Order: sequence, then C-alpha cells, then structure tokens
Amino acid sequence: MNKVAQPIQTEATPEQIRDQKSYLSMGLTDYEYGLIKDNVLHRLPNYTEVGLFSGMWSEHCSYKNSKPVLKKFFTKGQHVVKGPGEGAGIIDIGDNQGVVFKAESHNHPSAVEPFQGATTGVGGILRDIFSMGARPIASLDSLRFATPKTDRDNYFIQQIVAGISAYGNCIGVPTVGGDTAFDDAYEHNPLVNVMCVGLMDLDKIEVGAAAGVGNSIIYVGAKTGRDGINGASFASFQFDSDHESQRSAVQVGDPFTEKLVMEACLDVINNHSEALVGIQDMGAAGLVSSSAEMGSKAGGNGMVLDLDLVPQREAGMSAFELMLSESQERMLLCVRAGHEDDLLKVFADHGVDAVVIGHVTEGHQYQLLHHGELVADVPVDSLASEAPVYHRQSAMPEHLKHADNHQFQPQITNPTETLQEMLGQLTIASKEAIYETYDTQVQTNTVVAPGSDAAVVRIRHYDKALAMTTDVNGRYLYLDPRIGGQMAVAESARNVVASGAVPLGITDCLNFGNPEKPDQFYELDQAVMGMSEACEKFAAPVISGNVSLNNEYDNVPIYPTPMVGMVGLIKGLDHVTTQDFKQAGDLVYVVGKTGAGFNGSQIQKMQTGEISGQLFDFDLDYELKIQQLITNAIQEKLLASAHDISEGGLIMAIAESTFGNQLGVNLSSSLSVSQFFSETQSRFLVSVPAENQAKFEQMVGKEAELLGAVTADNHLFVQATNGYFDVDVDKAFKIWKGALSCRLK
Amino acid sequence: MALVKVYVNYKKSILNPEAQAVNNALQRLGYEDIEDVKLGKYFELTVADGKSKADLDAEINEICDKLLANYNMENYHYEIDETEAAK
Amino acid sequence: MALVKVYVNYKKSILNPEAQAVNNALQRLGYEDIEDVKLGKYFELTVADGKSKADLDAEINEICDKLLANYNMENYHYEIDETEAAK
Amino acid sequence: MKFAVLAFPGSNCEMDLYNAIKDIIKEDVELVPYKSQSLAGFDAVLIPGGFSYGDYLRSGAIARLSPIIPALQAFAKSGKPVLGICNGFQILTEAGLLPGSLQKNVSAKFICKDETLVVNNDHSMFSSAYQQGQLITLPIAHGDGNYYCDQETLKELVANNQIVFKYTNNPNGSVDNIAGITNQQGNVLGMMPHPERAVEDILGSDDGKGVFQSIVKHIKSRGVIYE
Ligand SMILES: Nc1ncnc2c1ncn2[C@@H]1O[C@H](COP(=O)(O)OP(=O)(O)O)[C@@H](O)[C@H]1O
Ligand SMILES: [Mg+2]
Repeated sequence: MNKVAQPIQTEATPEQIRDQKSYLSMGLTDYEYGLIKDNVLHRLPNYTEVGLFSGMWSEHCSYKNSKPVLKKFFTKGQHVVKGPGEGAGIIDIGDNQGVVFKAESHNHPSAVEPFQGATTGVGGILRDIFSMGARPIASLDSLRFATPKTDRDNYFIQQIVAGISAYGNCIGVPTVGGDTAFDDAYEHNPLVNVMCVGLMDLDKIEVGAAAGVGNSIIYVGAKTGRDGINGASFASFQFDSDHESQRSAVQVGDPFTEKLVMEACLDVINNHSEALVGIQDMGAAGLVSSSAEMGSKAGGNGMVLDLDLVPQREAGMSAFELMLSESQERMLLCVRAGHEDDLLKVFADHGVDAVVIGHVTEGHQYQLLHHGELVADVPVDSLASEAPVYHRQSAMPEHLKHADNHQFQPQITNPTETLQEMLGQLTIASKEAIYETYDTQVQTNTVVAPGSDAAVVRIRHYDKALAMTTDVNGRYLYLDPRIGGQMAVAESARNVVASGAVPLGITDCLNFGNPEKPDQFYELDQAVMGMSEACEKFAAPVISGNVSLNNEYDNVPIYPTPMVGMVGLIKGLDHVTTQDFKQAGDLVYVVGKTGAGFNGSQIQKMQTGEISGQLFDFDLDYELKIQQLITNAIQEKLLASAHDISEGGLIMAIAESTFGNQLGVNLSSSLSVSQFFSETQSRFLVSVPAENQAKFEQMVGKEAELLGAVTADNHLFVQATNGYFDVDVDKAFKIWKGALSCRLK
Repeated sequence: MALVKVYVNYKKSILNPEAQAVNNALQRLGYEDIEDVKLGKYFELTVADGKSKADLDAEINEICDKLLANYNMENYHYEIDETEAAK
Repeated sequence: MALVKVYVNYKKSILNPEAQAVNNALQRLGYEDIEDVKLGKYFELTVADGKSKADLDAEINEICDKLLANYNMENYHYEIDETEAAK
Repeated sequence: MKFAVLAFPGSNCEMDLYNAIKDIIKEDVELVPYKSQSLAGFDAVLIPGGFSYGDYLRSGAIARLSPIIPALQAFAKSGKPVLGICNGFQILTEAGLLPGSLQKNVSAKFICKDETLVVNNDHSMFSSAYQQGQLITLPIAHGDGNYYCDQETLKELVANNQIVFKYTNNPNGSVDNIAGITNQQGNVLGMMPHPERAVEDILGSDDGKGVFQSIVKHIKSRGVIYE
C-alpha cells in the first residue's frame, strides 16, 4: 500500500517547457513566458524559474489585473501612517498609538476544504498584522453562502464557522463581529473574508524590506511541506505523477504554532529592533513571494538563499516545491549581520524554530542554491515590482443596460405576517448561531460584542475605543456597481457612527468575477470608483485590502461583493452606543428621509425570488449630513440607542432594537406599510430619553420623525398609514433568533 | 451484527499539528527512542445484520467518503469483525 | 524499529459527544442500520530498536498512563508490530 | 499579598487575569512562566484559560507535564489557594489536583456567552464574598467544558461541599450542572466560567470580582502573607 519513497517528479527541461508550453498549465501566458525569456532573462527559464514567475506573476501576488483599478482608491488622510502596499495599513490614533488593519479573502481554499480553508484564512491575516509590529486585538469575518438546502450545505457552513472559531479562539484574538448573508449567487463561490485589527506603538513600525549587503535572511516558524503548492497560481496544474497526493496539497492551520510565532515576533520587534531590518509573513507563493518582495522593496540589492537550509517536513522536496509551498505559520526576517545568534536565541526561548537561510548580496540578482547548485538566477525586481500589469477592457453588463427604472412594489396584505416572514430570512435573522462559537471577549477589551451595529473594543488604560464592522450588499452592486460600492462604504460608516465612533479608514476584499471579461471587469472598476467616492466623502481612506477574482462558475459570476471593513475611533468611552432600546418611555425617531428603496431589497428577493431593476437613488452628501447629525447627538449624549437601518428596512431595525432588553414599542408613522421595508440609505433608528427631546429635535430639525415611545410591555405595535404591525416581542424574537440556529444544528 | 473498525489517518504530506505536539511532549519527557508519532481516528461502527458483504463494503466506503474521512487530507481503511460484535 | 499501535477509547460508561454527533449525522443521512458509533484515538509510535520486550512494554504503558490516555475517561490497549516497521 | 499567574505556551488569558488583579483588585501580581520551578513568595496561584499546547491530544494534557507542575502540586498541598479557570481547570484535572475531567461540550461546539451561575457554597476561600444561593453572571468560552466524574466521585463532591458554582442553565452537559469544584481540602478551585472577564461594568458584568476578593480576604484574614 504505502510507497517506500515518493519518486521525485522529473522536471521538464527548459527546452521541453518551451516546446510543450508547459508554462501554460503553470499559469503563465504565452505573452508572459515570452517576456521572461526575451526581456528579463534573455535565455530559456528553467523549471524552478518558471515556477517562481508563475507564483509571483499570479493575480494573488502581483495584482496584475487589479493594480490599475486599485490606483483609483482614495488613500490619503492626515492620520494615515501607512497606506496600501505594506502587509497592512496603519492609522495614527494619538498617544503614539497606531491602529493597523487589513482583510484577506480565503474563498477558493475554503470552497475546497472548508475547515482548513477558513483556519488558514484567519492565520494568514493575523500574520499580516503582527508582521507590522502590531498586536492583533480583534478579528471580524464576512461570509457569503448560498441558502443552505441540504445537510451537506449546512455541514459546509458549519465547517467554515468551525474553522474560524478554532483558529481565532485558540490564538486568543477575539472575533468581535462580521456579517453573513445568504444568496444563491454564491452557490459555487462562497466567500470567506477575514479582517484583523491590531494595535501598535507608532515608534515600532516594521517594514517588509531586506536591505544591507551581508545582512542575513532568517526563516522562522513551521517547517515547509508540500502543502498548497498550487495555491497562488495554478489551480489545476499537475506537478506530480501521483494524483492522490496532488489532491492532498491542502494547507492545515496550526494556531498553536502561530501563537508562539506571534509572541516571538512581537518580542523581537519590540525588544530587539536594533537587530531587525525587515520582517514579512509568508503568504501566497510562500518563500518566493516573501523573499522577493522584501528584496525588491529594499531596492538596489540582491539576495541568495540556500534551500538546503530551509526546515523541511518532508524528504526530497524540489527547489520548486520549497519555494512555492504555502505551508502556514512561517515568517521571513532580514537581520543585521552579527545579530543573528541573538535573535535565534530569542526564537528558541519562545519555542520557535528559526534558521539563517541566506543573505543580502551586491547586485540585483535573486539566486537560489539547492544541493550546491545554482537553480535560479533572476533579477529580483522582475519577480516583484516589475511584474506585468494589464489594463483590461470594460463594458457595461447586459442586465444593466435595460434595467427597469420602476421600483418594485411589495405585496403586503397582512403586515404582521410579512414582518414575521422577514424575520425568518437567513440574511436578516440573528447570526448568534455563528458568533456564539467565537471567543468574543478574550483580551477583556470587548465593550460591544457581536449583536449590535459595529463591535467596540476599548483601548486599555485610555479613554478611547475602536469601533469596527464589515459590510457590503452584493445585491445593490449587482444592480449598480458604482452606487452599490458607495452604499457599501456608507453602510459601514453608518454602523461605526451608530456605535459612537468617527470613521478612520477602511480595508476591503474585492470579491469579483473574471477580470478578462469586460462586463465583469466593469463591475470591479465601477465598484472601486464608487467606494472611493464614498471614502473621500467620509474622510475614510483605504489603507489596505485584498483582491479575489475569478469567482465565477459556468460563466456566471458572483454578485460583485467588495467587502468593506471599517474602523472608527470613539473619543471617550461614554460615547459608546448600542442599538438596543434601553428604557420604557424613551422616544423613538427615525432619522433620515424614507423613499422607495425596493430594487435590490430583501423584500424584493423574498417576494419575487430575484433581484432586478434599477437600484434606488443614493446621495452621499445627504448620507454624510445624517451621519454627522447622529455623531453630534451621541457626543452631546442625547441618545439612548442608535441603530443603522439596512437590510429589511425600518421595521427590522425597530424589531431588532426591542430584542436586547426585551422591551416593546408603541409607534405610529406617516409611512405606508410598504415603506417600512424600504431600504433607503442614510437612515438611523434612535431612541431619546424624554428629557432630551427638545434639544434633540432642535438639533435634527426636519430630518427626524418622532414615531412614538419605548414601552415596558414587551409588545411591538407600529401603526402605518395603511395598516399596522402587531406582534409579541417574544414571538418575533424567537423567529429571528431561531431561523439560522435551526439550520446549523 | 457486524463490528466495523475504521481507521482514519492523515495523508503523508499533510501537517498533523496534534501528532507533532505529542511527539514533542514525549521528547521533552525523555522518551528519545520514540522516533515518530502518528495520530488518527479510530471508529467502531456497530451495523445491523442483513447486508451482503458487498453491500456492507459499499455502505462503509460511502460513509467513510461522505463523513468519517476528509478525502482532501485523510486516508482510511477498515476491518469487518463479525465475531467481536456477537459478544 | 518497532511500530506500536495504541488504541485509546472512551470507557463504556462515558457518553462521547463527538461519537454521538457522528451517529446523529449518519442517521440523518439515512444509514439506519448503523446502531452505534464509538470514536477513539489511534496512535502509531515508531520506536527505535534496542529495548527488550519487557522494557518496551513498560515504556509504552508509562507513555499511555502519563500522556496518551486519561484514566478517568479512557481505556487503552496496544499492539507491537515488528514486521510493519521494517518496511 | 501577591498572586502568581502561570503562563503556558498557548495560554491566552494570562494577561486578562494579570490586568484584573492589578487594575481592579489592586494587588501584586506576577506572570510565572511554565519553565519556572518555584512558586516561592506567592500567596495564591492562578492558572489562566487558553489553549495550552493548542489543547492538542486533550485539553491540559501536555501542559501538566511542564516543569512548573511539581511546584504547583507542592503549593496546593501546602493549603494555599490555587484557582484554575477554563483551561486552568482542565490542567488541574489532568494534573490530578482535582477529580474528574472535562469533555467536549455536548453540542460538540465551542460556546462563548454569558451564563447565570448559582453560588452553591459560599464558605470556600474562593466564594466567601458571595451569598449562598446568589445568582451571578459570568461568561463562558470553551469547547471542552463538560465536567464528568463517576457517581461515586460526585457523591463525595456533594458530601464534602466541593461544588462551589453551578449553572442554572447547563450549557455544556456537565454532571450535576457543575461549573466549578474544589478539591477535598478546599484550597484548589477549578471553574469553567471566566471571572476575570467580569470585573468591570463596561465589559458587561463585575460579578466575577468576588472570586478574587474572596481569595484576598482569605489570605489577609489569615495574616500570613508571603513576601
Ligand atoms: N460571521 C459573523 N461573525 C461575527 N459576527 C457576525 C457575523 N455575522 C453577523 N455578525 C454580527 O451580527 C450582528 C448583526 O449583523 P448585521 O446584520 O450584518 O448587522 P448590520 O446590518 O447592522 O451591519 C453584528 O453585530 C455583526 O457583527
Ligand atoms: Mg447595522
């Protein structure tokens, strides 16, 4: 049964690669191969070199299709310490403190192997944060699934959630929020995005650069195995005769090792900075990408690595495999010559393996030695900064060209029944079944755990806190990628504002289809423009992000889904605000005008089974104005609660606000029953203690409508112009809370 | 009744952090003659009588593929023990 | 080299939630002839040569008592397989 | 008085405990690494939650082989307070300092949420700040919190009044709703809920303070302070 020894695969010769065009199956195009041969090397690349280029020139490492688009992002701001380009971005929050955040997608690995795909997604984004010198203080997860129909579907979702839970809980970083939506647009391409937030002292910034001739390159962490070798570039490339083991190239997350690696790296950064030149995690395209990027970033030097020194979990690994393996929990450091032993000892004390595997050289060449032979010799910039960039064609998708400009009209005969049906929709229903499996409190700074708008994490020993959220509604983007992109940023800002914060900046995961198809590229391009406009409006620059393309199946892409992860600053713990009504007698207002926001809404989906028509209007200036009103009201301490109004509309916001403290409401309004389900943007539901009424009304003027008051009787009653909603809060709560947990049992 | 013993193990190239942790602990405890540790799962399924050997094989393979083993990462094998079950 | 196969199982009286979950899943999937599921751990220790059988037995028992099994909840047994290891 | 907080590779609540003692209880506290072999100078030892050694194999099984464990055993034997929380509880059972063991939750999932506990014994050195029968709210956060012991052991636990905290709404399948027990001498407590996460109103509850205040009261009332 067991083979005695794995035959080492026979590597194609440079001529065979050229003649058989085997670079195609490794992910390089004819054009790219030509560039390497004629413009970069002026000779035929060998097998290992083709591997290096295929990894480094993949979308994942080079952003070759998205770079021109990403340039459009608004990235400036006086508090931005580091914008896109490093492992993660940094924003100054005063007191010599920086908040560091970034998001990462692990859609494709999770689709293949849900549990491990999710764990390694969490592990990867954590490394991005601590490699900047920041301690991770919170994670958030943004998930998109098809509505589960079979046990298998349920199991798949459970495995994703279990993977996030297993990794985050073990390493001791609280998962404090996220968002989850269900739509069959994600049937073949579920989305698993994880965002991590870290905190650092600004005088301890590290960069991923390897400079200074003679300085050493140190490999830290887990041993290298044959895992995930096809990760970054070639989804279907066969590099081994043995198909069985090809399939097994799954990466397994080891949060325990990562915890040791994290503590050790933070120790080195904080206490041994004199020895450290640069540090970077090994992510996509493992060793080659981390080392080549570090070398290229430093500029002006080369690098040589001796692969025999790389710690290896398996025997007989080729240079190709060693360089492209995506084994987890590994870091790469550049260390000042003469300090190597000091640092190796620090790592040893933490129980972490670390070895010198090479050094920075004169010149510009990136050279690899294996078994004493030079197996690759390429200009370091050719791998990293000089990767090709493509300007793709853009064309409006068919479904946008003839979109009906009438808004959908909900059919409602019994408002209470429609409300109850809505409460049970998985996208609307409580996500407690998910976040209950996450440790939301470890580190004991979580002031607002999942269940309100944004999560709030305080900064210990300071009177300030961070609010954080992830949001995006792909349905809106499907109907209008530009305005939908604006709305994604606006919603995240509303969540942050409702929690008492002022937006600081965003990170993103751009989950889109195939950029080589003009209509799918159009969505990406337009979405980014829309997001960028909103970011500028809210003074919330993009400081980091991640791209996941080719989310299509049978030529049908997912909804364009640019996840927005926003962080805001709360300048005083007494500004922290949650969505729950606090006390009977408090007055309830809806702030912001309600229109007919039905195309792309939850009620359209629920009643017609599809999303269609032209997206409803949106005005960024009005949005900003309303958000500022809320911020002022919170800072003046006028509000008892604030909740942003999003999917499901005003009536959902009202119901959700009653759940936390089991209170009721008695409201009446100038809106029609249908309008209660409208998803018009730029609105909040707030409650105001009676003694603040005059002050509040003066502040908001005509932008708020007084609806009534919070009641103690645990009953929801809302009178609309043409009908009323009337339900026991307990009953509504049970439907809302039970819908997802029943599925995930 | 048949007793089916199913062994599920990680494939060779897959990292098994748990086995590694056990191995490290044994080394620290001074058991230096332990050269390698593998760790897998061991299931015992009690199956009602009435199926032919071929049908039983088919069922067990199906169960393993669907549920007990993760084909991305794990191998399995099993033994059918008819006598044990009688006990 | 000897290959030692160690089986660690829950004691009879103990309800194992994981085995229970597997059993429930099998029932839901329609495998109604599965009457019971037990789930334990299966270790393979590769041990360097040079110990007498008695010493090896002593060592393995010690390792199991100290680390591999929890006597409150678990039983273990093991087999020494000298031929396998030679391969 | 001075608390020791042990830190094992993979522990992740040691700073939470440290901060709770230092900032809220306002007593001396020091982290003690697992490699240390002495607990001299400490009045009480706290074993934090987390995933020591990844909780690989069984929760707490590998941690209990650490160099600090003999010192911990001696410390416990001397009658001074030892409190293990969550993973700390698991380590104490694996180390034989508390009876029984902690199995996977019946749901087979990790659970993080607030639970209401009833104080079942307000005489212990960990619970004297509470009233008998008092209801308190503490968060739980564990995958293996399902306390198991055989019937005979349970009888002893009850007879000796070793069950200090019980769940009012059993979240994990624990025998007899047990959330926390002491050893027979009463100086070693293991509990799954996290009192250190409930020491400030802004974090949702300060019901957990009583556990630490009880220890301080115990030490100070004895007038024996090891410094
Ligand atoms: N996958 C998830 N992980 C953690 N928390 C989640 C997840 N999905 C939703 N939540 C939490 O549930 C609450 C409601 O989420 P959501 O409906 O997306 O809020 P909103 O519409 O206000 O953005 C939030 O507190 C959110 O953080
Ligand atoms: Mg919200």
